[in-house]
Amino acid sequence: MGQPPDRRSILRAGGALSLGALAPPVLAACGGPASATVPRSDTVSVLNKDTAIVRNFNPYSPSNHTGPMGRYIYEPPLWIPRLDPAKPQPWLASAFSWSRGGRELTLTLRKGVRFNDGSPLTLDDFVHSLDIPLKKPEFNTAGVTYTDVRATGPDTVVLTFDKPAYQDLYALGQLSVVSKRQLAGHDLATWNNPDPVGTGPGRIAAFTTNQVRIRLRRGYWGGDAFPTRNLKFPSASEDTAKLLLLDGDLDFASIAWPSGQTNFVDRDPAQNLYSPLPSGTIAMIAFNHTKAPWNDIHVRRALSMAIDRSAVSRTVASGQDPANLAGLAPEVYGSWLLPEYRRSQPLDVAGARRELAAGGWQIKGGNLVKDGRTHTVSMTSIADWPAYRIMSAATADQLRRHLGLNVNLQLQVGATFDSHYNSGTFDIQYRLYSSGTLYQFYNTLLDGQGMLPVGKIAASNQMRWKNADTDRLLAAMRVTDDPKLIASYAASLQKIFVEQLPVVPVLWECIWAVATRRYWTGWPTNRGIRHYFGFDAAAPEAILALKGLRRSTT
Amino acid sequence: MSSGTRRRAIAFARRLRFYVIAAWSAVTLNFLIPRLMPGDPAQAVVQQLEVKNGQNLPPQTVEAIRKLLGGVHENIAVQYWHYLGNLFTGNLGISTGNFPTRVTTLIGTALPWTMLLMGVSTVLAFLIGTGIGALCGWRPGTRTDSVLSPLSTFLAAVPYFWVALFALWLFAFRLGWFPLAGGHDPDADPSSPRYWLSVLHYGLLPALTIVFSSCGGWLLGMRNMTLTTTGEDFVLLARAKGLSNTRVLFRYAARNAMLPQLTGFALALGAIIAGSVLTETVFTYPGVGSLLKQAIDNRDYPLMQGILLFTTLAVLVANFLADSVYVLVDPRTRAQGGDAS
Amino acid sequence: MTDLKPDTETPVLEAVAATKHFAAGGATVRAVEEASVALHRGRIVALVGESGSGKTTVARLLARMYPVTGGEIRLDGSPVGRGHPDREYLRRVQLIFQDPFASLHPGKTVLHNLERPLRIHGHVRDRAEARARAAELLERVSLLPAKEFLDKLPHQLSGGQRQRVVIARALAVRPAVLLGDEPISMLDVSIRLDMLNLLTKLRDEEGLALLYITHDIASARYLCDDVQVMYAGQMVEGGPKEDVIQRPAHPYTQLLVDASPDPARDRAADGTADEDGTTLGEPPNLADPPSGCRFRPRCPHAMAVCAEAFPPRTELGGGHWAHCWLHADGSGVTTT
Amino acid sequence: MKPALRNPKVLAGSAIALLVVLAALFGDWFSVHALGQDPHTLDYLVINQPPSGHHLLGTTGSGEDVLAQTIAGARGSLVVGLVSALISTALGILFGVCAGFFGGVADTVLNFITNLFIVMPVFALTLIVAGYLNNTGTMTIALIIGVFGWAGGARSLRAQTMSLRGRDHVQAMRMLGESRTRLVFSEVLPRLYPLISAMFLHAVIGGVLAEAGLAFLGVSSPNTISWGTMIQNAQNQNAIINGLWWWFLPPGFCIAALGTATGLINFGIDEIANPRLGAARRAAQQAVKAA
Repeated sequence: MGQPPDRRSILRAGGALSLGALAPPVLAACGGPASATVPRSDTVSVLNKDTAIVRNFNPYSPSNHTGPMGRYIYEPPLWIPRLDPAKPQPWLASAFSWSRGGRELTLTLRKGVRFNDGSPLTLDDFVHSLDIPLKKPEFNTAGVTYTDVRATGPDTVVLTFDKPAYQDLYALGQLSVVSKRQLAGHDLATWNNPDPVGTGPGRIAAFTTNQVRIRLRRGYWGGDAFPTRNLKFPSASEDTAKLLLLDGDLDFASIAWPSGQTNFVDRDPAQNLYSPLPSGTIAMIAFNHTKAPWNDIHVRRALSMAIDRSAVSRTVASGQDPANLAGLAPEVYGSWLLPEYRRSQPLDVAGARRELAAGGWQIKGGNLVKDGRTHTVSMTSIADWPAYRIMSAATADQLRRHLGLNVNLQLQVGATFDSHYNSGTFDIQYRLYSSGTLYQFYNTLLDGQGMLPVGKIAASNQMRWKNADTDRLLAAMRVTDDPKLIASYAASLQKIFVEQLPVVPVLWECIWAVATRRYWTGWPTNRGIRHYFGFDAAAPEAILALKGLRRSTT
Repeated sequence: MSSGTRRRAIAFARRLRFYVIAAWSAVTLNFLIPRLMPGDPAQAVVQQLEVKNGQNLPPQTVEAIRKLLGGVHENIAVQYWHYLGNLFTGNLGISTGNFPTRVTTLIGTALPWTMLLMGVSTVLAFLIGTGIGALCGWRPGTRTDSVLSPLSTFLAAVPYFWVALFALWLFAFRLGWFPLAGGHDPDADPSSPRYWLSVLHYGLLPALTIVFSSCGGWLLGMRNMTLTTTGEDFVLLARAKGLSNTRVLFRYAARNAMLPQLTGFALALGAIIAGSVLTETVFTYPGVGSLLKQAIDNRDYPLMQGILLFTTLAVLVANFLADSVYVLVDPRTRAQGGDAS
Repeated sequence: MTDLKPDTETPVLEAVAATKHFAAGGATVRAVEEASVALHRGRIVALVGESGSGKTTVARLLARMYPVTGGEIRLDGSPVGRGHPDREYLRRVQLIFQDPFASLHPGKTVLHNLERPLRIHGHVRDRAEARARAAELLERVSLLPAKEFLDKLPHQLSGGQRQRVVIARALAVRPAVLLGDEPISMLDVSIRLDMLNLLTKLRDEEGLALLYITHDIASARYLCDDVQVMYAGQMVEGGPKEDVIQRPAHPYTQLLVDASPDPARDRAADGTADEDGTTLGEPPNLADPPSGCRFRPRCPHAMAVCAEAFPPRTELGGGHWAHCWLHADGSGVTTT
Repeated sequence: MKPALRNPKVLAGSAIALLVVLAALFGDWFSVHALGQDPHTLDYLVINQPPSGHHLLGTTGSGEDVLAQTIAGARGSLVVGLVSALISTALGILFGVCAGFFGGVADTVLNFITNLFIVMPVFALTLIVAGYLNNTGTMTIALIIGVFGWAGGARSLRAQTMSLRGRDHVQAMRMLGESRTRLVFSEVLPRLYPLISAMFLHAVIGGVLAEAGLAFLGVSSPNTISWGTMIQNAQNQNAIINGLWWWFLPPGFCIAALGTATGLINFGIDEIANPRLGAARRAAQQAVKAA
């Protein structure tokens, strides 16, 4: 099993074999610009998971495959820290403040910021960037909710909202600030923006379909304290990335590697690192609340109690531990989480049977029966990710073992799976869920206002949860910035979540960090993570994480 | 012979007519397929982004993406008219998976890689397979023939990608003789010889797997054709006349057996793009096959449509050329005029 | 279209100025031009010509395997349609193919081959009857003992036996006309005479009308009552056999008779002269035939007028006629 | 049939094919009762186990028994192969024999459609249509493979039918008053059986391979076990890189074995039908020639 230990030396020998004696003279011959190639030891090499990338740096493209490198070019007005998304931080806006009861937001433009083409970031650029999603709603890929943008001073902009929008700052962490001059005359619906101009520290140094090099410039507003000026982003599939990591061609990748401990870390424990990072995402059972028996709290509770979460957790990679009752990851929502909900739901078969009995349910022939009506249990899960296949099967198996419930598990490819979710044409689904701030977490999942009937494609509350208390709490939370009030609403929402179980949280989902310390140290791990890195990070996080790296001394 | 020329011209015109109608049918089919199929590119993009970010998107973002990539709501006839107009101006639309990149740009970037890898290996497989096949068919039952022919049957039945994966595991992963993925050394400067050497190095393993898997088919085809041809009177006659074996083989038997092989070759050349999906997926090669795979994964309908159209037209053109050569070369077609449709 | 036939009764089957053009790859092959032939009860007409002269096409036109391009086919004096023949027509007219090896399904027994026509035309009701009738048919074509042959497969039979089966199969329909397309040419020389005698028997005993197509003047002379000669799709001469063979009026007939190894005339100098006519020269390309008389390029007597028009029919007396400008002048009947 | 079974190639091929058919028919029963393994059970406590006494071919990354899965995969693969082959052969006969026999306008239209499908990039089309249809079931995939895969066979059949139609024995039966339908079924089709059976066998393995290819590219029915989905799962869960050869090798070998079996049977039939070379093969080549 695994790789032979001498693989690297063989690889080198193979390379020498195939390129033969030609290679050295060739290298010598083309000294000039080609040899400007930066040595590997002076480059931070980060995986880009897209295998075929296109020179497309259009910041409004919902689907550009430029992956992590875009983070070093475009920057947002605000930084929404992944580990505390409810506390937005200044970024290109050096300050922000609410007025008119949350209907107006004043942003102060940071001074002394220059684009990577040398021109200064002006208020005009800033207003233009904020205005694009209003002028062209189809480019509102950041999801902003304000209705007006207005410059009110030499360095201040006021955003106007229809409703109190204290909870809508998240979008300002997704918006890219662009150069008005560079965008002028281009149709954003057809323009690739191959040489992007942004306020970030990076500039495209070389582009091929399977690798992008970024050069960090001097004079970046956030300071020059980078460990190196050279970044490269090789594109590779996850499988290939593992080999590149073993060969030391990659420093960092954000990929799941179920056998990473034995196949990677154990091979060189001093240098190699494989760590799950908390992400605030849960793997859960989602119910269709328009359908019996899922609209019965007793059934949902019984299901939740009959699952031995630690058994399910053992089937997947380490780090995917049992989720707590509130579904709120402590690393992300720690300050809101009520202490009594920190624990996970233990296996309680007797309790589950009591719940079923309380609801008048019986299990006959593997199906749920009440008042002479038989309900089969069919659960769908996503076929695209192997881990979900295993997790959902293990969860179904738990229900069979402990309740004698036959769960008919069907796998669906992602698009089908999601489209059933969105239109509410499912029974129960085993899926992942995660969304921004605590408010967004509950709002996207449970907001009953404007709930769409089954058959319509919904972008939120796809489970069709209708609960007056939930709606009232979410509405109240939207219109206040009083921390005490918000905390009390959050507590009430958690209580509803735990007691009414609109979903059954099962496990935490993780972001995986695989890194080698051969050239650089200071990678984010689950012990002492400060900033995310790589594919999953927002621009400020990526830049800060890069600054946190140190040259390896080994 | 003026009547011969005329007849040939008529045969030519008939073929041309077939290919024009075929091209129109392909173009129309290409227009209809996505419109008959269920699917929502916006949904696909949303899902892709959610996976990438590990987060559900805010409803406003989802709305924006729907607006950006959502379907056209014109009358289907109007759509068809626009579609044809766009085709004539070389506009295949904008990829939703790589918004806002033009489909033509994407195909244009990927095409040279596919042509290089698949073209070279198809030609190699054809030459090797046909050569060995002619020898096997000429002397059926010899040791070479009795080993190679059943082996080819076996090889034709092994899933190609399985062989390729195995080769990748053995030669690239275990032995490290070849790179694992890609089309060239990413650190090499495209103008340097080192770059071109790396192109060779990166392309070698995929090319070898294609040659390995596909030359069996050529071998069997040529073997059987040669076998059939050598039984025909003119070859027996040539042998009876005492012509040397090699002369008979190359001047008479192989030459006549080649004609169907050549048609097959034209079909194979035309099918290069379609056939590249598996190879390029296994080797993460930056060609049209990978692009098609990516398009399917992303439900990138304009890109799928563009590649399908391009592929079909490539096959049509290859076949038309092969047919045209055929009309000129084959005495039978010349005599009868043949019918292409 | 008047006929000076010795027999004035209406022909059973008749082709009147039948023309057939085939389209092939943009060209038109003029296979048969205004050919007429009449078949009478109890008479055998031989249609003689080299390969590619159109005789097989004439037979197939008569069998209505394909429609005429011009002219018409008449059954019992009335014109027939252009479509595929109905069963009524097929019951009257049967065609025997040249190759007995190919005209029997290799996987079907003799009985099956005979049973199908009997059933199709409602001549039998059950299997037992079919078997009995099939045996009778085999006896009629002298395939004895008939019972033994019924269950054989074609490949167990010799060529002569197969051709007898083929004839028996045609007879099963109870036709009035048999069209034999070179029925003996693929057979061994030793049994050809038997077959000719069989055909004679069918004419004499059953009063069948027979068209006998051949390239072999000798067998025509042996078998038939009348002879018609075709060249390159055109009828060039016809009449009672002795008149035509002894006193050929058309240069082509002369050539044909001269080349034929005829023991009666003791001129078998070149016994190898065969159907491909190595001694007769090359037939013309029917996709681009010579104007006027198509024999013109090979004719030793060719004149200017020969290129202008096809010669009209000249009656030479006693039912003997020819299409040749040499004789057209003599008769004084000239039409263009 | 007797001479066919005396041919060693046919014998070997039939034996393998029979084994696959038996696995498809009784595999589930065999796995559960003889091996004590249910191919659908995910025993998540024994993941990625190499072959052992309990799991003869080891387990997958989801804890499924590889041997039981391989046996179950026979059904999934064979069903796709057979259904797609039935569809494509039926369409091939319909288009090829009708065009070849009836000629005229029917031939012009049918042959045009046939030629159109021949020059279409079939695999890409199959892939794209299957891709559009998202969560495709096994039958849909078989249907798509069959619907896009008939044209080559139709072309051979048309050529062969045209040649048969012109044969004297067919013409002779026609001259006897035999109806055209009966001519097709009793004179023409029986003589096409060697070609049709060769086509069918070829289509079966073609369908199995196409299904495997589609599965590898991620277009498959995620709830069905077939050799294709086994390879896809193995690939998805990095079986190769992790050295899990027991998971990855068996399904590929099975496909190859089935393919070789059909190849051997075809070879044998050829040898019997025509000592020099099978009529079917020749017809196929003439069809190519005629193009």
